Amino acid sequence: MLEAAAIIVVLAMALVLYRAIKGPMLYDRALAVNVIGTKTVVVLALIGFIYDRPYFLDIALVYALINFIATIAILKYSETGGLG
Amino acid sequence: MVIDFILLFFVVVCAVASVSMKDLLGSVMILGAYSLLMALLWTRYNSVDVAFTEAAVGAGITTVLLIAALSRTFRHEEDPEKPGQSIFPWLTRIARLIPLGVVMLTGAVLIYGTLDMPNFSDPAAPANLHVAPYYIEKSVPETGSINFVTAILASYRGYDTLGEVTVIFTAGICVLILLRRRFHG
Amino acid sequence: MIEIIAGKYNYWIYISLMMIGFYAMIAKGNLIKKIVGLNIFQTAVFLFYISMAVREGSTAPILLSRAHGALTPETATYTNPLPHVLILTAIVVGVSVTAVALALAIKIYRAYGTLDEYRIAKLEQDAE
Amino acid sequence: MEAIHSPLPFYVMAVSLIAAGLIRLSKDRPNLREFWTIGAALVKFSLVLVMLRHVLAGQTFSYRLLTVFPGLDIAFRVDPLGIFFAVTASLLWIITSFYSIGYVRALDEHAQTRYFTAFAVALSATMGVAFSANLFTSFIFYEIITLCTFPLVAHKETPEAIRGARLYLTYLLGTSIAFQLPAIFLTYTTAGTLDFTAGGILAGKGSDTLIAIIFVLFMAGIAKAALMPFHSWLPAAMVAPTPVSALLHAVAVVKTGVFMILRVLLDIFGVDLLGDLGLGTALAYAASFTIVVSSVIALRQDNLKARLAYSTISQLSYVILGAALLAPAAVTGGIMHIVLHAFGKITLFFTAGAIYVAAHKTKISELDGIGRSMPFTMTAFTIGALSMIGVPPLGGFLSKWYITLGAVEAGQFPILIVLVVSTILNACYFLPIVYAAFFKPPQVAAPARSNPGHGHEEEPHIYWPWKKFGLQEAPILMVAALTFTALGTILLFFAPSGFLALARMIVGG
Amino acid sequence: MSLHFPVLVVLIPLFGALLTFFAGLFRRTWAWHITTYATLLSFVVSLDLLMSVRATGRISYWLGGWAPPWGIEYVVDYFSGYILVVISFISFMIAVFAGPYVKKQIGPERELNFFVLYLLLITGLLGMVITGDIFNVYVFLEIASLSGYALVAVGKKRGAVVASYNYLILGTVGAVFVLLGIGHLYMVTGTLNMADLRERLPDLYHSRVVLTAFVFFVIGFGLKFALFPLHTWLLSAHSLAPSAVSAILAAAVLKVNLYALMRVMFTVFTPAFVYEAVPITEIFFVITPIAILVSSVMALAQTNIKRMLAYSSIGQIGFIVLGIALANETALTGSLLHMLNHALMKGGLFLLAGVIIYQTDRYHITDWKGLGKTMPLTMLVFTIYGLSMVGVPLTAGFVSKWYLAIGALEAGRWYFIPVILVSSLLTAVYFWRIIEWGYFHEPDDPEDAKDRCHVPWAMMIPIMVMAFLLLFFGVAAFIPEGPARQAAAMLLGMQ
Amino acid sequence: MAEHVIIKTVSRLMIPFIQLFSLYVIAHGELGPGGGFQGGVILGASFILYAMVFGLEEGRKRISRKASDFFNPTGLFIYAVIGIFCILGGGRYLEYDRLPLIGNEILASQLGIYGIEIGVGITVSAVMTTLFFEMARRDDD
Repeated sequence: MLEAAAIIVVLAMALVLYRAIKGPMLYDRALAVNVIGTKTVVVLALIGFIYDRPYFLDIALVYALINFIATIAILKYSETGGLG
Repeated sequence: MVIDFILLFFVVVCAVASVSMKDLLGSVMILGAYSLLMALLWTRYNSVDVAFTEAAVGAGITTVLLIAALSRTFRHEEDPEKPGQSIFPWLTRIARLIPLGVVMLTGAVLIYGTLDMPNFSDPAAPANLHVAPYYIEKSVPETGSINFVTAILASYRGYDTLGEVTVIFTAGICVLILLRRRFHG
Repeated sequence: MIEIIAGKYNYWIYISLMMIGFYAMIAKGNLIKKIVGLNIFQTAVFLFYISMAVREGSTAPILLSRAHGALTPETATYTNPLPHVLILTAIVVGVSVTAVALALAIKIYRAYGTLDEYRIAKLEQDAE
Repeated sequence: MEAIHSPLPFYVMAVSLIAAGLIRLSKDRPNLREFWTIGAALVKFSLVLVMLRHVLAGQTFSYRLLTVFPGLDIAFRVDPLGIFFAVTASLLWIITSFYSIGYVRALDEHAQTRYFTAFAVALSATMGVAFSANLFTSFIFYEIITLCTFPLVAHKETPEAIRGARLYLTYLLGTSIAFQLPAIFLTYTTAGTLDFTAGGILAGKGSDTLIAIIFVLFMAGIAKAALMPFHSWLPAAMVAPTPVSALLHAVAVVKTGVFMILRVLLDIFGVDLLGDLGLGTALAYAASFTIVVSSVIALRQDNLKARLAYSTISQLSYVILGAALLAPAAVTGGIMHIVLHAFGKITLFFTAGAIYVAAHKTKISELDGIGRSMPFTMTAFTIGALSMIGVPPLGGFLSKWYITLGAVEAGQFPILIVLVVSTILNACYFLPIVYAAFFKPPQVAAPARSNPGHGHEEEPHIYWPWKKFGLQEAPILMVAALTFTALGTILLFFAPSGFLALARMIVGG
Repeated sequence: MSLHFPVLVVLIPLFGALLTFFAGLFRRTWAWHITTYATLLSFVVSLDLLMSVRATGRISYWLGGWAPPWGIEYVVDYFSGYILVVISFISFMIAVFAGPYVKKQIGPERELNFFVLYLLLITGLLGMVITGDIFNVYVFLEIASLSGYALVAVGKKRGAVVASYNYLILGTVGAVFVLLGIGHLYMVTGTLNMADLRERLPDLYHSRVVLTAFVFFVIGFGLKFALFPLHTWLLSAHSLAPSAVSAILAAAVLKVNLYALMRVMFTVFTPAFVYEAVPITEIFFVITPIAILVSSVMALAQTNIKRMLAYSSIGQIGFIVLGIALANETALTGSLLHMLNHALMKGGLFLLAGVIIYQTDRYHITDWKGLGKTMPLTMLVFTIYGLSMVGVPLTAGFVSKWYLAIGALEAGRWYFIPVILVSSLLTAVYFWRIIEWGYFHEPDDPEDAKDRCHVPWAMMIPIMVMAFLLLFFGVAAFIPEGPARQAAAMLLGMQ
Repeated sequence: MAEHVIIKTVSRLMIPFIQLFSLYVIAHGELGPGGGFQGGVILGASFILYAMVFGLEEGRKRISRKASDFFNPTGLFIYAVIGIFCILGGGRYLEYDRLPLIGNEILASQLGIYGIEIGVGITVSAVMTTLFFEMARRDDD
């Protein structure tokens, strides 16, 4: 059951992945990559449940954090042309 | 199992897209996604510590650093300029093929080597038999760490880790000597 | 034949990733693109190591619980931790190399105003 | 033969090396510097004489300086052949030193310190070759000679001099690295040793082909012997100042070449081995070819020094010819030719230098009637030339006589024809000069090209007395030197016993 | 304490680097002194290690107290002891030189980080040499490589950065190939310890995985030490780096990577495998003569001194590899001696080039007119180095070539002798050219070079010491020959 | 990004938690995934986030150049010195069991591991911060 859910989420990733590659605009890509990140968090959580290892939630947390930072970096660069 | 296949497929797609994209920012972003997916894959393969690191480093720090570099250089890949009108155009054309040849050759060697490898996820693979079981059996009594990876990293092969930290420190100094202009003190 | 392909599917993927990255490293003219290729190239090797450690029906190399026989854990239960350790080190090395390469790229751009290999070579030739 | 372990040969070699250092240090005090040169020459010669006495008494000296690695030593040994060469070279060094001082002071040459330093080092290395106990040691000193004579050849630093010097270096260094070193190497791997041993070390080791290859490599590698086709460096080296040509390119350097060839023939291959393989005959014909061809070329040279150079090439091959005939008399003749040619040719070069210093003439066509203004010089020239031709009672006759005897002994009658032809050719290129100098009227055309600032009136530090006799001779130091060697040439005919005794010892084993 | 010498030899430069950095926060001028003392200490320790190896045999040090193959092991044997001494000595010499050089040529604001990186480079190199664990090689390889890249990039000309970038890309390819090789070996043996690998591998020599691993080791390290067709990065990197860096790159970094390959070839694999099971020697027999000859000819065509030296390095590496391929004790001894000699010669030559550039700022040998008069000592020393490069007897260069030639003959491959000779001749030509420019041409402006500045003794002394050693080892060749022969015998399994 | 109030507020709220989390990761290395390196990266990332959101100038006020420079080698130093202590305690280099003044071998070993994890964390976070600050800096600074 959980496995099926995981597969579906991963499959859904294909849609955003298409957007991420195709573009055409920067914001399409930024959003798509961000969505990939969030989906990854979900899949991680699911895998953690499947394997019955709670540690996976730690990783999911890191993903969420890092995804946030990366997105900020992308947006800041696209808006101001720099990171400083 | 199915998830693995899909993820592997995605990873390859991301790699191709990231390499072939003209917009460098897009390329970097896809590279970030590539790292995330790779980390996901590694979680599937039970290597939680590596996935943890790859998520933090590959998807996070590397992306930020790449963007930082982009912000100080140029966002788009320039069109490959024709390197002058050669007298022998076919020669330049062949020269262009050399990298492809090298890559193919490397791939061929790898494939040749892989043919004799134990199958993927084979429990009897020699890699898992000789040294590894010792760590799993002994790390808790000998080091007190229940995370075997940490036990090896910090204790059995602690010296490698010292080297690893030295590498990081070296990288820091390298960037300082390259980019910093004014110095205090 | 089928057996070989199916039995080692992971290795084929890592080989193709490596070839993609390697190609970008040596064939692409843009210096940042080379670094992107370098990352893919390195990650491919990491995938190789991680795949090597996988053992059917095993779990992450963290002791399930202390009660579970703290002194002699069942070795087949856990994935081989050694390649993980090696790759942790290798990832750190990878990010270090990337950082230095990026710093160099920044310096090159500052000196030449371009990141294209052929243009830089041409500028160097003109300068001689 | 009794062997004495003594560092004496090393000291003989080192004397001029130390002198070179002292010369370098006293570069600001010309007189002191010249004192070192003369002093070293005298000390060296007396040390050589000391050893000569022992050698004549049937003793040899040996001394091992150091071992580079097992099997490769730097070692000295004094045997009759070595002392023979050493006596010749060290005796002539004394004379040349005086002559050099006259020459460089008269012309007010630049870089005199470098000149004398290099000269002293060259002499050290020559002694080193003479006293080497094995091929490795002799090779090292052989190379040192090449390197330290380069500054002497390039002395003038004109583009022409540099070009000549570069050619010189290319030939000598090139052949020795390309041919001699492999030959030594192959000898080492074949025979397992490099020590000079009477009777040879290669006999019975290795196949005939291998030995023939080694032989060819040696002959090509010792380019200092100027065997054709490796002779072009010698005319090129004539850009050097004349004393250099006189001592080095008539005595030290070229004789080092033929000396090495003798060493290799006698002590590496051995007479028997060469005879068995027919290599001696082949070498004899190669030498004959060189003798005739270079004589013909010499005929066509108008530059005096170039003519002398080609004559040298031809005469060197006499030594090789003598040795290559393998008959005892011929070998004796060849060895004797080392000293006899040395005296004759150095006289000729001295006169050429004297003419240059006194009259600034280098071309033969300008020498008409010069015998009147420079009677001493030209008389010496005549003596030297006649000795070269082989007219008794001059030294040159002796060696030719022995070689002829040897040729008959060896049954090589074609060689006799070569000797006759060569003698005629020698006469053809020397006698016209003598004739022109004494019997043609002096040229009225432009007086000698005088180098500005080099007029002898302004030369305070050299004794130049000829003016008052209405002569235009070179400084007295130079004339004295050339007179001395000319007399030596005559003397050697009448009293060759010391050298002949040594030569007999060498041949006798 | 001497029990811990194996690890201390690596830790001393590491602590030196840290100390330099901390001290630099307060006083920058200490950097050079700390560097010099650290490398000196490291040299002394490695000398002691070599002595004790010769006295007692192989030394094994278990890091963390864990027995191999579970822990990491440091191994000092004849081979690593010998190379340790060579590397630490060269690094000490260059450290002494670097002080005044860096101050003027690199600038005081980068001085501190320069020395930190230099010490880290030495740490990496020594770590690579002494370790007995194959993955540990990779880690220290990367420390050395990273610091090497950055050190190249501090060169004065802007091209240095590009050279460094290309070096980085190809160097990383090499390092990743090495990592792949390690992975392949681990996959079939399950161990990373070299001694353990040596025991477990013979059963697997038929395996394609092992063969692939071997190929990747050769190519990976080959990229790092500029094996002939993989040498492209070397030319610009070595010629555009600051001279002190060029010196350490040519003298130490190339050698250590070559050492690593030899260690893998001879102590992880066995000579039997290397010489019989794989056609590697045949490949070397083809590429090394080409490398030697082509690089000599190319060196002849250069007028930039450092580029010329860089080309010559490729040929000299060819000599060393040739000795490995010849597969007998004499030739291998020659190779090992040539590693020492080339380290001394090329290190010294780059330093000399540094001195001349320091003084006159001239890179082209055609501009070196009359240096024999304006810088007599420098030119004299240069002549000694040139003679040794040519291989004139009584210099160290002769000894190693002699051994290689005898080795070639012992192996029945006499046709390498002409190769060695021709390259010596070409070397003679391109060095003689410089000596002639220096001694037999008048300087354009005699006062020109004298006026600029005075070369400090700290720069001249290392060069003179190394020149002296070249002469000394030329006449007393038995001193380095002893350890080298023992090492060669050990590698070939005779001891 | 002066006017992006949401981002600023969110960041200001999140950064302490990120840092806390990073400390958890460093300390938790023996028990679960993570360790000095990962924790260090996250700690570094929190500084990077701060600098990105509030500007480099502002970031440098919080983490001065001198401080980050000082911490670059500090972690490595701690790590290496722990090894030396092991030698002083009579063991091999990095043999934590022999850490002096502790007595209990397992405890010593665990403390040793903690010590080096902290060292790794310090160096990694400092270097990551340095890398970002040096790379993101404008050329005209």
